[in-house]
Amino acid sequence: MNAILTLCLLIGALLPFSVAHAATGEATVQSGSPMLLELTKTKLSKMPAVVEKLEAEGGDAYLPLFRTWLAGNLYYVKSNRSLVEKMGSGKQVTFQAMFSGDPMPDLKKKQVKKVKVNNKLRGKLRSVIARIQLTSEDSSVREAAVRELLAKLDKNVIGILEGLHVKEQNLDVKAMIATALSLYAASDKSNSQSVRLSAIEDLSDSLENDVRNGLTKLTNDSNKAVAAAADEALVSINQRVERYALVDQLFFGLSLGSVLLLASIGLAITFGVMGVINMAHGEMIMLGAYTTYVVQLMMPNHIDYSIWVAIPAAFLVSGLMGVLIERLVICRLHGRPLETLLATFGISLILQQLVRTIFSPLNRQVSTPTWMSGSLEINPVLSLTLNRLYILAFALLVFMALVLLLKKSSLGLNVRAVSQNRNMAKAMGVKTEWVDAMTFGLGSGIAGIAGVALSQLTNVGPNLGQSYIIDSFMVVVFGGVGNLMGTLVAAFTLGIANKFLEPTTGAVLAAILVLVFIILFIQKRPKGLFPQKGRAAE
Amino acid sequence: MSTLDQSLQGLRDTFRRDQVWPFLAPEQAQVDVGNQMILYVEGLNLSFDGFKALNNLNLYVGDGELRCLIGANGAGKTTLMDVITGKTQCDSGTVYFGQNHNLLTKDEADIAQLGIGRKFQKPTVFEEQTVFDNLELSLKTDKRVLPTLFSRLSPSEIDRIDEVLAIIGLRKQRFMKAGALSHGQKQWLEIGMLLVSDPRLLLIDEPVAGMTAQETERTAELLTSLAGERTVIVVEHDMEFVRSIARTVTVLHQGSVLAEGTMDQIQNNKDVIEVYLGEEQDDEGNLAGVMA
Amino acid sequence: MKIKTLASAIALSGATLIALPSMAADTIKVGVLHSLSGTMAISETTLKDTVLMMVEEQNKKGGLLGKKLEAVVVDPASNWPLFAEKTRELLTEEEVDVIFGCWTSVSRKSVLPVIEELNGLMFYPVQYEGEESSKNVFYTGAAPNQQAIPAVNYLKDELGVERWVLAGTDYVYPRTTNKILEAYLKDMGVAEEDIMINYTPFGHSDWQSIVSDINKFGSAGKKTAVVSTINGDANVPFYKELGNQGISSEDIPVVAFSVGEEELSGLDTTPLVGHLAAWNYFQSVETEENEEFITQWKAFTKNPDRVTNDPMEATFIGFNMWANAVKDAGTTDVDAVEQAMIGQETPNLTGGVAVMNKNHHLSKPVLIGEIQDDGQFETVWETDGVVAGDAWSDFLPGSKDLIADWTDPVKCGNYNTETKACSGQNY
Amino acid sequence: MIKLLNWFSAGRTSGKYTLPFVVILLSITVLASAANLLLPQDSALYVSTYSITLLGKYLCYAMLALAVDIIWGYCGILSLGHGAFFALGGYAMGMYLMRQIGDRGVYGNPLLPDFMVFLDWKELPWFWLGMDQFWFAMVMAVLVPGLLAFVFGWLAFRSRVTGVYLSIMTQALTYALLLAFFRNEMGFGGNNGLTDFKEILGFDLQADTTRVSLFLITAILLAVILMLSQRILSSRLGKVTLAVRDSEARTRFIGYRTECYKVWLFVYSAVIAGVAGALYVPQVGIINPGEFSPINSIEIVIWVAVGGRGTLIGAIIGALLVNYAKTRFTAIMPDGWLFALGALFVLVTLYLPKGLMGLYGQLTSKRLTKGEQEAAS
Repeated sequence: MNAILTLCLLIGALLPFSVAHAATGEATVQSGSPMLLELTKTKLSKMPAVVEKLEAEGGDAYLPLFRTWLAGNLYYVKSNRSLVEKMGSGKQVTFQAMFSGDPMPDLKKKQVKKVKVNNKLRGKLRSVIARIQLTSEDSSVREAAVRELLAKLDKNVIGILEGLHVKEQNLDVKAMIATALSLYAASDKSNSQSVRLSAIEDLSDSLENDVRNGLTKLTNDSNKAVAAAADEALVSINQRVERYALVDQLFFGLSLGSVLLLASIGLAITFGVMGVINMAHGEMIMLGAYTTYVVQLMMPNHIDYSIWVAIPAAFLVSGLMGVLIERLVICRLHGRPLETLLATFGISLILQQLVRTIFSPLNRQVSTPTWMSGSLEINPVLSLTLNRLYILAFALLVFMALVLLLKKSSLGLNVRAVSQNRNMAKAMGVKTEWVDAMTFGLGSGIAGIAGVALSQLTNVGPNLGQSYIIDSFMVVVFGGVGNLMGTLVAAFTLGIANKFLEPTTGAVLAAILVLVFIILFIQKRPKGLFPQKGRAAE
Repeated sequence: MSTLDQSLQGLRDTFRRDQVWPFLAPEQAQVDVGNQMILYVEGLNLSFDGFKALNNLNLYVGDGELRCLIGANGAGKTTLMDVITGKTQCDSGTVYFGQNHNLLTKDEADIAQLGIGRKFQKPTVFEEQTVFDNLELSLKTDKRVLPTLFSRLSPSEIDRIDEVLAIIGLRKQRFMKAGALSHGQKQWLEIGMLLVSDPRLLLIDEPVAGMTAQETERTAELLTSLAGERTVIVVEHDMEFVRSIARTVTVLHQGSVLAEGTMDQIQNNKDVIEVYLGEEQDDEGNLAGVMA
Repeated sequence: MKIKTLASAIALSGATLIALPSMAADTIKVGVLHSLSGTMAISETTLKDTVLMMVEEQNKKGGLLGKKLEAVVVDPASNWPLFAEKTRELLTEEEVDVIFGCWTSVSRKSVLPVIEELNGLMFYPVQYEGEESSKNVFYTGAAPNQQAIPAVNYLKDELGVERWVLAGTDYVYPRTTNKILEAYLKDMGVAEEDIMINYTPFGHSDWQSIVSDINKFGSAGKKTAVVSTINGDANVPFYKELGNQGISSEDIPVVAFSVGEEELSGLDTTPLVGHLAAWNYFQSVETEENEEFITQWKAFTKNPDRVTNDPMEATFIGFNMWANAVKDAGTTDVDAVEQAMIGQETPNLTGGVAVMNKNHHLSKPVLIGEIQDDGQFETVWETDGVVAGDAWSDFLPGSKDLIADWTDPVKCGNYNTETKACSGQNY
Repeated sequence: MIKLLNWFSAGRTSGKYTLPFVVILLSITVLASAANLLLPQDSALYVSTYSITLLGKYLCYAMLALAVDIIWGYCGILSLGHGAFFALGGYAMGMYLMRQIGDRGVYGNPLLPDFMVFLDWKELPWFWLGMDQFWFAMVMAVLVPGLLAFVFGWLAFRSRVTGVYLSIMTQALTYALLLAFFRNEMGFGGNNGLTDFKEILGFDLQADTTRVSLFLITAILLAVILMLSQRILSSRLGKVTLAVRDSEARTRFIGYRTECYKVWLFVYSAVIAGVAGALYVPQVGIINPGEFSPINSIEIVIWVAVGGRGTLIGAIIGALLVNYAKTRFTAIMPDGWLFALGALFVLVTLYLPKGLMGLYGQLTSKRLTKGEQEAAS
């Protein structure tokens, strides 16, 4: 009641003002519009109505408003209830006037209040924005807008779309609109059967979700012919969907494999080449992840590049730690591989507790660079997540680099020499101690790099390492100790196997089955997939 | 009708009095040395990725013979022993111990229990255990798990061990840890471990490596004394030693037998010399330098 | 040389084998039984600090009954049998008057027999599956009907959700909660095929296929929501995967029962904005009590970025109630305090008062919050008035006839209203 | 039977330390028990029930360490999965205790354990049948670990999986079991495992007398197993075992089927572990999948290493010491005890390759040599 009253008063107050400025463009007009004041008063539950009124009132002039609102950056000044937009985030927050965009440097966080938004409202705003954007310049925006609308087609939307369909130049958008139209035509009972059938015909090659749902609805349509047509259209669509689902699964498998590869490749060196059972391997990964965290702390405004700094940094940190461990502990345990297990286990305990005391036992936040987030959409049913893609590529890159290093470089030569016949190599004047330290450092360093990658997928916490150590051992043993190629194959085999089992058996059982498989496999081939030949094996 | 007959026949066969079921028949432990031959090695082939270690090798060793195998490194001497003792599987060929034991179907333990003892190039004894225990372990006894658990040394066994200790001259060191012995003594101990298990066939790989002159002499005596009731195959580089013990010598070259005969025949054998042509020989035509 | 030092070190540790020193009785001892190492340390250390802070505050106020409070901290190291052992140590060796502790259900279950045998007193501050009420334990966390049921109602009524994914880690809390929810949803006429239940192991880190399944399940045209009982560590990769596969909170909102401010502080929340959580407390709630508590906390931890969360409030309430109960009873004797506890009222941090009911569970308000990009929650819905914690769910066939009432005449943790029998007591 | 007995009495029962050790062990346990039961609470010598249960737990661990030492110290098989056998034995006992609860569970269901009730299972899974019989449960407690060990060992040793590979495989084994037992569908109580036990053979588990007698039984069994193992290892079979450890190939060449020896030793050790587990559960009052976690199994190995492998007593002492240290550290410095523990492991492996017993050996031998020199001069 009195809300309305104030409203009237305000309108009265604003009338001359708005007239006066009519010439200077609509923005100021709307900045004074009563509906906008409603934003600062209405309860969340009543908001949708307001949104509709605003759309009716301002149309695309309000687009920036809706956008800001959707992003949750819309605030209003407590004192005069004028709308402002929040810029920046975290510590350095500034405000600027909505519409005009004049900066308001002296505005403090205390003085403003947020215009709340919840899921329901977001949904509303999206569809409104979509409707407005149908006439946007950017074709991709238009296409997206139409897609948004597929779910909520009704008479007047169709009206607009028909209009657009004639004008539209861009083929993709035209196709999308056509899909929308035929979807509506198909479901519209008032149309003749032939029209509806042809519409369904048109739909049968679209992978759009909403199209499928629409057709599913049609399958129990009163009109038998239509129902049948919809049904077979659906079948053909689903077949294609199935095929893409398979591709999806394969990708999941590869990506899991790449993670396993990254985690285990360092071990393949320390364990495979040096025969050191490094229980602290997981902690090397952990150190890498924490390095990423620290790097991001140091360059909060350049998250996107932080990774490129983190990779070498992590390599150094973990590598040095590795060298340290080798020099202090492992070099004293030569020829006693099983003892190294005990010592390194002790070390892993120490490292974990160290991290706990320095960084607290809580998980640490590592943010994903923008260029790594999101996904590569190939079609409506198949999209590959970017970070996984990058990590897959990265894993292979690291692997190849390592292989080259071991094959070509002098270090690699020495490493292989030492791993095959320590004494002979010593006799040939190879500095075996130095080589050992370097090898161990290398392995640990790579573990560190793995940590950087994992920090993009999972927790960065003191227990990060533990969750990967066993899998890593499985991969190395399965692939065959001392054989990088084996590690590669093993990692991807296990990854894919796991992912193809998962849908049928569930995650836990899949893991168990894979383990049992490895155990049995080792009975058959005690030296793994690619056993080491010759004297080195003994 | 006929089927009934058959089944009845089958039944009769099954219950024939004059023979037991095959799976009940005791495995012939006795080595059948019908025609004085104890070891038949025929057409043996083995290659490690490409490199032919054994190349269609044939070798026959008579019962109670003392045979020396010589040949340059990589000639396949040790590999041959590995195959005979079941350490490595060969690609093709047959190895028979006596006429009735196909060694290729058996594993190390079986072969050892048949009475084929082996001494390794590098002396391997159980360093953590005493000389006595080393010998006790090698005794010829029932070597299944439970019997071993409940076994106690019978007086005769103890005597046997003492006897061997005397032979190998380690009486004083009987309760010493084997690891504490000198290289030569380890050699002896290993030979002792062979003796105590009184095998039919001894395969001895470079017995005198690292032995002093008189130790070598004693080894020679021992081996010669063994020959007769046991069969001995010796691989050795030290030509002096070979000359001192050898009746028959077999020269291996690139995985197959190059020549066979007495020491003198070998030294004047064309092939042998040809193979080692261009390599210097000392005036006695001794091939020691060559072969070592 | 080094050998000697090591040997002497061992000898030294051996020398301390004499029975543990028992403190003089002029202090009131508060046992703190939270893992400081191992997998659970991540959540539990915070609660340890909270208790220490509360003790400090209480001592500033002059302690209790004229005695100072003394905190006794032990580390059960996330090892469940160790929880039982440490409880015995606290009660028999240290002779503490009260224990604040446990996070996981299994740790509580392992402590239970000991604490009942030795008639100790424990406050359990974490939301849990219910189905339990012990004479010696007070449950200040949420029972399923104080978290799950309201959350589902919100999703159904406010967001019009018709299709449900119940995703959880495979242990008792999610299993029970999901059973309750399943029954509840079916009562509300949700069809079998509109409910998808999925369990994953602890610390599950590879969510690709599950998330894409959820996505498929959600693309059937009906509004879909995920009710997540996924346990602490597995959440980060789960949400990261959601973000990466482009599932926004408008498409498929996720309401979580184990994700609080602390878990969020461990990840980048931008892709999570709009996802939901149901708790009895949010740091963002603006009340004087809360303001004060938060400032206290930040001062105590000397870290301006530390966040507060629901289990901390539960600890806070539990501690204050205990303090009051001790005042009322005039003693720290367990039985007296236990009786004095029932009916205790202390202010919530979110406004209003929490009441300790006869079944040793609290009456508290329930809030639904949306995750914001600053790692905080924005309260979007709350129950009008408080909800009474329910020890025994009405939606489980096994327990619908059971009630807990620790006052005369019943005096029983699981009293069967049908058979009028009281079972499962350890004394 | 008679044969067995006089076999046992025959020959050197163990190295020179065993008998004194057994005597000390038993007398301490008896004294402690007496002090707990007879002395009044406030007496200075009173041993609290807490300490009794603690000691009982340590003894179970000691037994477990013994099991590991037998195969690692004497046969050179490093098992990183012995926790699995321990846990299996524990679960067998746990299932028995669960069945003993009967209708005293929270839901008062006479047949089903509580966790089955609220997961709303209808009838008892087949593998729970018979577990209400003590003898049957005990048979299972040794049979299941033994069988698993036999199958695994038979597969692994026959195909000559050795060294590191074997260790990793045992780790995989226990890890797989860990995951399996976490699953609630398995019907072992999932993550919560089995707990809230009431009584064993009709004796109240919370009564001091019951605890003390469990403690005594553990001590006695430990003593018996120690002597038995000592006897076995001092027989010729023991010598073969050492031979296998030092040079398996050589042992084969003198005619021993080493794989058989390894399998049976592995089974024996697994059974001991199972017994330890069965004794452990009633004393700590809970069994859950955590016991399967590979970390635990590694810790066992470390107890042995600390004590000195290849000496049974060493293993026992190691287990007791390390666990005692753990208890102390968690009490003294809750935040930092992992540092101490980790450091201990590193130092021991670096400077005491033969463990504490080795150290003792060195010291005594030094003294001896000194003595000789004096005698000479």
